[in-house]
Amino acid sequence: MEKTSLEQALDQLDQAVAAVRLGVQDLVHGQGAAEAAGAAAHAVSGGAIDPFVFRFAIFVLAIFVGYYVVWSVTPALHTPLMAVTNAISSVIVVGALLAVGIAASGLATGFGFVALMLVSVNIFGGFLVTQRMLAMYKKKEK
Amino acid sequence: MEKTSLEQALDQLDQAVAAVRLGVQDLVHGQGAAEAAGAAAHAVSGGAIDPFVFRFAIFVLAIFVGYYVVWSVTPALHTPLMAVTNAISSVIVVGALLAVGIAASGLATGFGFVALMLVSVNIFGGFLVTQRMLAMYKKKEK
Amino acid sequence: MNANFASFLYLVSGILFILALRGLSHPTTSRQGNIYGMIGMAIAIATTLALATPSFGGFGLIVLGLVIGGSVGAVVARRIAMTAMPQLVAAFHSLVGFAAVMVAAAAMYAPESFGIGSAGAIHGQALVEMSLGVAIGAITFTGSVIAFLKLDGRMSGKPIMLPARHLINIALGAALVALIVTLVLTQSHFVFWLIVLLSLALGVLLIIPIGGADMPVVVSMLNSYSGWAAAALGFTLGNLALIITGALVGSSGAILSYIMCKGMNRSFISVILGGFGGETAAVGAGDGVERTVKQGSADDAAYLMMNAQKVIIVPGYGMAVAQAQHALREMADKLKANGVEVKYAIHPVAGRMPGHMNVLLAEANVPYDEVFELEDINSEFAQADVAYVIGANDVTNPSARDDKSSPIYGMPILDVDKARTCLFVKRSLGSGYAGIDNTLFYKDGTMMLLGDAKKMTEEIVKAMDH
Amino acid sequence: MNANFASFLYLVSGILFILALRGLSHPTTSRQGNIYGMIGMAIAIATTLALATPSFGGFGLIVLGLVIGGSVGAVVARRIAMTAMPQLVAAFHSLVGFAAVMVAAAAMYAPESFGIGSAGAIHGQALVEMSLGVAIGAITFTGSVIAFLKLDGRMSGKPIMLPARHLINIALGAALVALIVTLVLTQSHFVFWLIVLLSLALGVLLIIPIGGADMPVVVSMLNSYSGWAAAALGFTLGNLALIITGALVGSSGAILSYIMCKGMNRSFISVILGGFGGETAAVGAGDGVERTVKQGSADDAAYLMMNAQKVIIVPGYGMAVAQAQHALREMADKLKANGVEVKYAIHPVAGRMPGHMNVLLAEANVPYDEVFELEDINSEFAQADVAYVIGANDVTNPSARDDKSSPIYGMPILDVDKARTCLFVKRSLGSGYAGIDNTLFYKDGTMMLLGDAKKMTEEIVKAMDH
Ligand SMILES: NC(=O)c1ccc[n+]([C@@H]2O[C@H](COP(=O)([O-])OP(=O)(O)OC[C@H]3O[C@@H](n4cnc5c(N)ncnc54)[C@H](OP(=O)(O)O)[C@@H]3O)[C@@H](O)[C@H]2O)c1
Ligand SMILES: NC(=O)c1ccc[n+]([C@@H]2O[C@H](COP(=O)([O-])OP(=O)(O)OC[C@H]3O[C@@H](n4cnc5c(N)ncnc54)[C@H](OP(=O)(O)O)[C@@H]3O)[C@@H](O)[C@H]2O)c1
Repeated sequence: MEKTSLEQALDQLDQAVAAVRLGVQDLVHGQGAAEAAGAAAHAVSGGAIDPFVFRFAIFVLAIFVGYYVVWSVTPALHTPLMAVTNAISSVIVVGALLAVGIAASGLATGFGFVALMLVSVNIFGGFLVTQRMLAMYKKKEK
Repeated sequence: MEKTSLEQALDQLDQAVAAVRLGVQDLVHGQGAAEAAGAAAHAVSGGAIDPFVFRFAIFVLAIFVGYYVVWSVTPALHTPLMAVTNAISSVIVVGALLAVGIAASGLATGFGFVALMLVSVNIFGGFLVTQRMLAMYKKKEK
Repeated sequence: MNANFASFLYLVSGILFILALRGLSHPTTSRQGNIYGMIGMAIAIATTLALATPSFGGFGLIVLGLVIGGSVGAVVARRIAMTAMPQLVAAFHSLVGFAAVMVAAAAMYAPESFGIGSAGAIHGQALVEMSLGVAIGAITFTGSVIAFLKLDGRMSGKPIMLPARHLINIALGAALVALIVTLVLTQSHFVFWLIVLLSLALGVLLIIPIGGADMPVVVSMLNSYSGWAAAALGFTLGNLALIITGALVGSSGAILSYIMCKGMNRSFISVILGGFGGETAAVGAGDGVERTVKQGSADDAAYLMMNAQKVIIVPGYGMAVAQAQHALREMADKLKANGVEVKYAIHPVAGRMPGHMNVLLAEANVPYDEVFELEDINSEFAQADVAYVIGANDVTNPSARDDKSSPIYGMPILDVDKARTCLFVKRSLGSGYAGIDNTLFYKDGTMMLLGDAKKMTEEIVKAMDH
Repeated sequence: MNANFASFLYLVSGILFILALRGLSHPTTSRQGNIYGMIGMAIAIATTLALATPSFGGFGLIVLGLVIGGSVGAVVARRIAMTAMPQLVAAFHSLVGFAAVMVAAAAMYAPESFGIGSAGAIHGQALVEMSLGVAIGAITFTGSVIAFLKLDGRMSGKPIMLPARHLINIALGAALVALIVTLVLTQSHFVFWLIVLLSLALGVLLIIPIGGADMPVVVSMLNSYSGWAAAALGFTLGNLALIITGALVGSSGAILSYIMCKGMNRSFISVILGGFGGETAAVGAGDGVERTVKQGSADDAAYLMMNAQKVIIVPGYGMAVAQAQHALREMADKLKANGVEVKYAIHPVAGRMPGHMNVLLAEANVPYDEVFELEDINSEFAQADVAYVIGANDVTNPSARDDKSSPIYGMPILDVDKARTCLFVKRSLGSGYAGIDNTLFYKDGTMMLLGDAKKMTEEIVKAMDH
């Protein structure tokens, strides 16, 4: 389906571009030409863009954020950092929830349930152990 | 149109959810139920998501990146920083190009042309003056 | 070109802009960074042309616009004096602001070309984004023009305080919001232009009450605004490069404003409300108390420095005014040839723009590893024989440290008074931009070298040759 | 729930995760950060439940899974000894890896529920993303299990070197790529499970040749992997929270690996290829040359330190093994009560995990502002009377500085030899993990306190009371 929608978008674009050319050459800036231009611009402005592109952009920017945010972590807290990244990577739980919650296959529900259990260990274990560690870091009493 | 497509998505979701409920209660995991679940999940997994959400996500992450990247600029280069941000903010030129290139209205083309000229001053002026400044920063000769 | 691929390319150009700013973390990587920025811009332009495939006539117009604007830009960039950077940046901002208004107007008149609906039926969301973009753009435009005029000295730096100005501004702001709502409801071109007009007026009114010397903060703030305007239009156009860039520029301006306010120990709000600072007041020591000042000649200064072991040079706005950086470098060379250790100390708000002094010193071929920030060098004044303060004033004023009643109390300063001798090059005993008398002039260890910074430094260089 | 609003909430939870990591930039903000992380997770879970609206039975299953897993996790988190952190983190990683495999399998068997097509007609793009996710997940699983076993001492730390292992790994990797292509073409469940199996095997084979003491790098690397696996599945599910988190975790693991390799002055590649380090070799000074060692008693040590002005404590892996941190704190308290200045110096790779020593000291209530990183304290050893090295070895070995032929040459070390006296608490003259003799033991200023770190420190505390 990806391919077809992509091809569709391409076709639309081609048609639209052709229409625009005609319209512009026409010199009469009538409604027809304007609409054709609109179709072209629809593609231009992202109406037809595959969500993958956006996700990829988000992924890349998040890597930049990760780079900076992790380098700013103080070395004294590197162990809690490992524990908390562990905990947050358990957000994969959303997949497990979908599988258990709405899967139309018994096997899938089973797999999801196993994933859910494992990942719950991580969520609770990860955040709580981080909490426990962080609670120990104290300043000198004055 | 935003509203209607949003409402459409909502309606689809409602229908799909109802279908899933039926399907799951049905206990017979036939093709029909599976398809209904698919429709629900289509909404779940983002097929129906407004690009605005993605753009917003990109915007927010870019602010994080900007925050970190600018704080890491050395104070000695704050003047070039102002010059180069000036230059890159001229990427608004894409709007001007659309207006000049494919606008179906004479006025719009005119506005676009003015924008294009102004912004070109900025693009060339900004990058070149930055270049000129940066070329002056030298290390001690040993 | 495929729309997906185009979006991907816009992302690449956004990433290249991030790398451009990232390069500025160090002088050695900065040139590479600037090249990334240029490539990013080229990609964005090429992608747009490939995507929109303009007609032959359209293409001609585009080339024409790029060539006219580009050559003006290139000439300006080559000719401009480094001391005029603050003005130049303000002028460039005004262009971006106006361009944002024009792009929004084009989108208003030819919504189809931008994919935001058709004439009279533009999407509500796009209208909101656009009107935000246009309002911020227009404010940026007139605000930057005022900032430019004040920085360039074509307009008095004195704050212009209208009566009830806060009330007027609030009323204008409210009217703006009402107009935006009306625009969304009516799609009227007339309302659109009203928004533009109102915003232009607001830009003027917001900036005129702010004193000339606060203009650097204003320029940064407007830089930030132009970023947000670009981002708003980026949402309208669905353009990733524009959204990312807008966010970057927006944060950059905001952070620079913050750094400057911190360097002055003032709140951002107090700067923006205006009324502070004006013409550099030449008050002299006319406050009744008779105080003695030790004045020196170029020969005295030359003798003192040639016999020193360590000299720290503190440049300020006066060095920029006098264009004294080259003479200063010559002087430092002489000293170094004579075995004296020379360093430069830069206060975060020395001059009229962040990093202003660094650029001027770099222009005069001072290696950047001899130039230090306040926190890195402040402890070294105690070991220095001479602090050579050239055209700097407020950033050395000890009342910021000692006098709780001083308006600049709390501002971090360079501890030049800790040096054995402190030489002050300026034209008079007048105060700096903050209009505050500098008690340092009357201290024992201080010697005033009254005169133009460039002339005085050149005379010292000559005296060193004897 | 509206799908747009749900996406927005996923974004919010991603942002909260960023803030969670950001909080770790300082101990005072870290607790708040961890709470942001918890809120982010709660939002992600609640959003998914609201979006998918499971049936009553499904909801029951979900609660059951959360309760079982959650209570196990909570109990483990409460009971685990701080010294066992490296193992715990490895174990947790293995769970995430396995969960990723299970989620991908569920998606394979019920693609409709995940919106990626229908059985036998799953989108090609989704299949690629999924198989990447499943392969990385499976490698993370078995790799982490091996790392856990080695770190926990249930498996020998000795590298297990199969003949032609590089060839085997390359062949397996190629097979994996071929299988992924086949999966996209055939959509066969059998191929899917083959991918899982192969990846599980690859995880084992990749990690067994790596020595026990390199496990911290491995754990970080696998942390990074689990992030990329999560991101891959995030693409499949179109879930912003998962994509952002994956990128964060991926970068975090990569950066930590980099920091550790830098701290050891080794290349990441050489660590991953394995074969380095094994059982802590108890070689002693048996290299032919007779060298004298000054041995001391607890009384000697107590006397020396009580009469010192400044003592710097250097903890290492041995302190963790002996659980000596509490005794150490007591000793420091005694010293401080006696007017001695006490500081702690932490090497970036002291112990068996980045930040390992800091956590243990924090557990023993040592204030974090008495604990310093290598670059901040290294110059102070020259002014210290005593360096009290407890269970550390390689990180103090001067041959890293002086001996070009040493395998650890170039690794930054703590300059304990610059202190007037250097006390070494360890059980023997054996070497540390790198298996290299420490020339410091035979130096004049060194006094060896042979014995278990905890017992020896307790004896010193007692001796101080006399
Ligand atoms: N850099 C920024 O980003 C920024 C931003 C906002 C505000 N500011 C403000 O700007 C000020 C900067 O401090 P500063 O110490 O650099 O400058 P300053 O305090 O304004 O003092 C400059 C001095 O230079 C002297 N001068 C002017 N022209 C001269 C010439 N041709 N030859 C010799 N001397 C000359 C003036 O004294 P005479 O008239 O006696 O010669 C004046 O006292 C601070 O108050 C700061 O808060 C800076
Ligand atoms: N932290 C990390 O992230 C990381 C990552 C990768 C690699 N590493 C490696 O790990 C090593 C860490 O250096 P390190 O100085 O902390 O440790 P080390 O060099 O491994 O030395 C630990 C010493 O503690 C002694 N010891 C063991 N148990 C003891 C006990 N119960 N009581 C007293 N002493 C005891 C041992 O000597 P005896 O047997 O004589 O008692 C041993 O020499 C470095 O080589 C580093 O490259 C660390």
